[in-house]
Amino acid sequence: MRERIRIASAPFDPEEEMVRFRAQLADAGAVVSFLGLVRARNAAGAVTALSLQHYPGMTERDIGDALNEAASRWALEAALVIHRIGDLAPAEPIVLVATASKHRRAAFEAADFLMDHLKCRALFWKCETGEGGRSWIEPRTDDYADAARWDG
Amino acid sequence: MRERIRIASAPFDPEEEMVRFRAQLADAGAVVSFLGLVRARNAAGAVTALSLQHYPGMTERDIGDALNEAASRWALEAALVIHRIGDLAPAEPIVLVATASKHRRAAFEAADFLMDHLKCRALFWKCETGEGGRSWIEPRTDDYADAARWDG
Amino acid sequence: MATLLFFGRLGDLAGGVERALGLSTALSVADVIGIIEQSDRLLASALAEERVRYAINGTIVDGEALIEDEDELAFLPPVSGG
Amino acid sequence: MATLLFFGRLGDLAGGVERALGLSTALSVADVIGIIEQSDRLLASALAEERVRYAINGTIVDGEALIEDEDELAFLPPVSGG
Repeated sequence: MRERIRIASAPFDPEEEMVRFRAQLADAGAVVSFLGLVRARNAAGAVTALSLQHYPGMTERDIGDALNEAASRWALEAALVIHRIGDLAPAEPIVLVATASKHRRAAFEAADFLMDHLKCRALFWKCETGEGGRSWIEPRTDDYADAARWDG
Repeated sequence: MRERIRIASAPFDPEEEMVRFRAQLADAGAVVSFLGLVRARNAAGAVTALSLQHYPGMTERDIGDALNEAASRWALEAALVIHRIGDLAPAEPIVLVATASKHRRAAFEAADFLMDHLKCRALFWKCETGEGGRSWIEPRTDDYADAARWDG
Repeated sequence: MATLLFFGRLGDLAGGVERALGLSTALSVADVIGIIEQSDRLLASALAEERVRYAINGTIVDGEALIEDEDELAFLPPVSGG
Repeated sequence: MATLLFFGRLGDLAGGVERALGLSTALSVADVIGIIEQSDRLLASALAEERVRYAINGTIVDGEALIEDEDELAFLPPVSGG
């Protein structure tokens, strides 16, 4: 499986990244992408800024481990993870996951698995600023339940 | 939910379509896309061409019904279905499905549901030409089982 | 004239997707297959297969449904998209 | 010098992500938290919470693991990405 991990400290262009991701494919029949965007509202009201922190080195290794697990579970031709760090504004892309496989189920499930990992297991810390003040975000109960679906 | 159905008789650019799809979004946090590509090989060997037929009018109405069902099951901000007809070469895009929602599970599930519908319930007929000769394709047993996951 | 539409492999058997059929009276889908059988038993047998669905003017119907002049009757074999 | 790293809300409490700590001998993570407690009980209490994990030089460890001079000890509160 061809894989690429990128921790981006500046905005990235999702469609440009997808053109690049697709250019390397030889005989994929299915390409799934997930794009996460900063939402302009949370439960407490308007969100004006989001700040993302990571642990350089350890975060990348952990995502590499998740990609290895995906490769062992599904027949993937390629997988991509791009994750922003730093300060983000509403509507900006935070995360892009792409997977490619012969048949669609592998690509869907692997993208779903990788997103569950990024959402509540990968080493990122997310701080929201807005009407509700400034607060460090924790995954929702749903997010933990989603991630647990893949546990052995 | 904003929706768009396009039956394309000429090649389309998936990333250009995704730029357009994303431009209409107001407060989506999750965008899932599925892109299906013509595979260069099947079980019988090399595939040289694929030809897709639809029933103008009825095919679009049926896809519209599937989009309505998706909208009633999941909180979607927008959904897109583009499906090729006519003659296609290996590696060409056949189908693009995109969904947008606040949270990722709705976008993932709706895209998965729509693809299952397009794969074995929507009114398309697919003919492959290659080493194995010329043959009309039927969905795999897996495809029918996948589609049945959503039945009531 | 009514229009008959043959999709997928049925079009190969019929020698084309579309065929016109003059009707002096309303006929059931089964009657139409019976007429086709007189000239093309192979096609008629394929049309009568259980997995082939029928649509009149874009609505799925069963074999007893009636078609009249100006109607469009489509024979839909198993589909496959994506 | 060893390096202490405080991520997420722990960085707010510590007044910064990174802090240097001179070590004359190897100390356990629990010992380090004990040292911090002498000057900052609020931070030490946050570091000792069950949901906070520890990593030494990028590997997850428990509270009894030892850090030596030149090591990097990171305190990892609940994560959230995507």
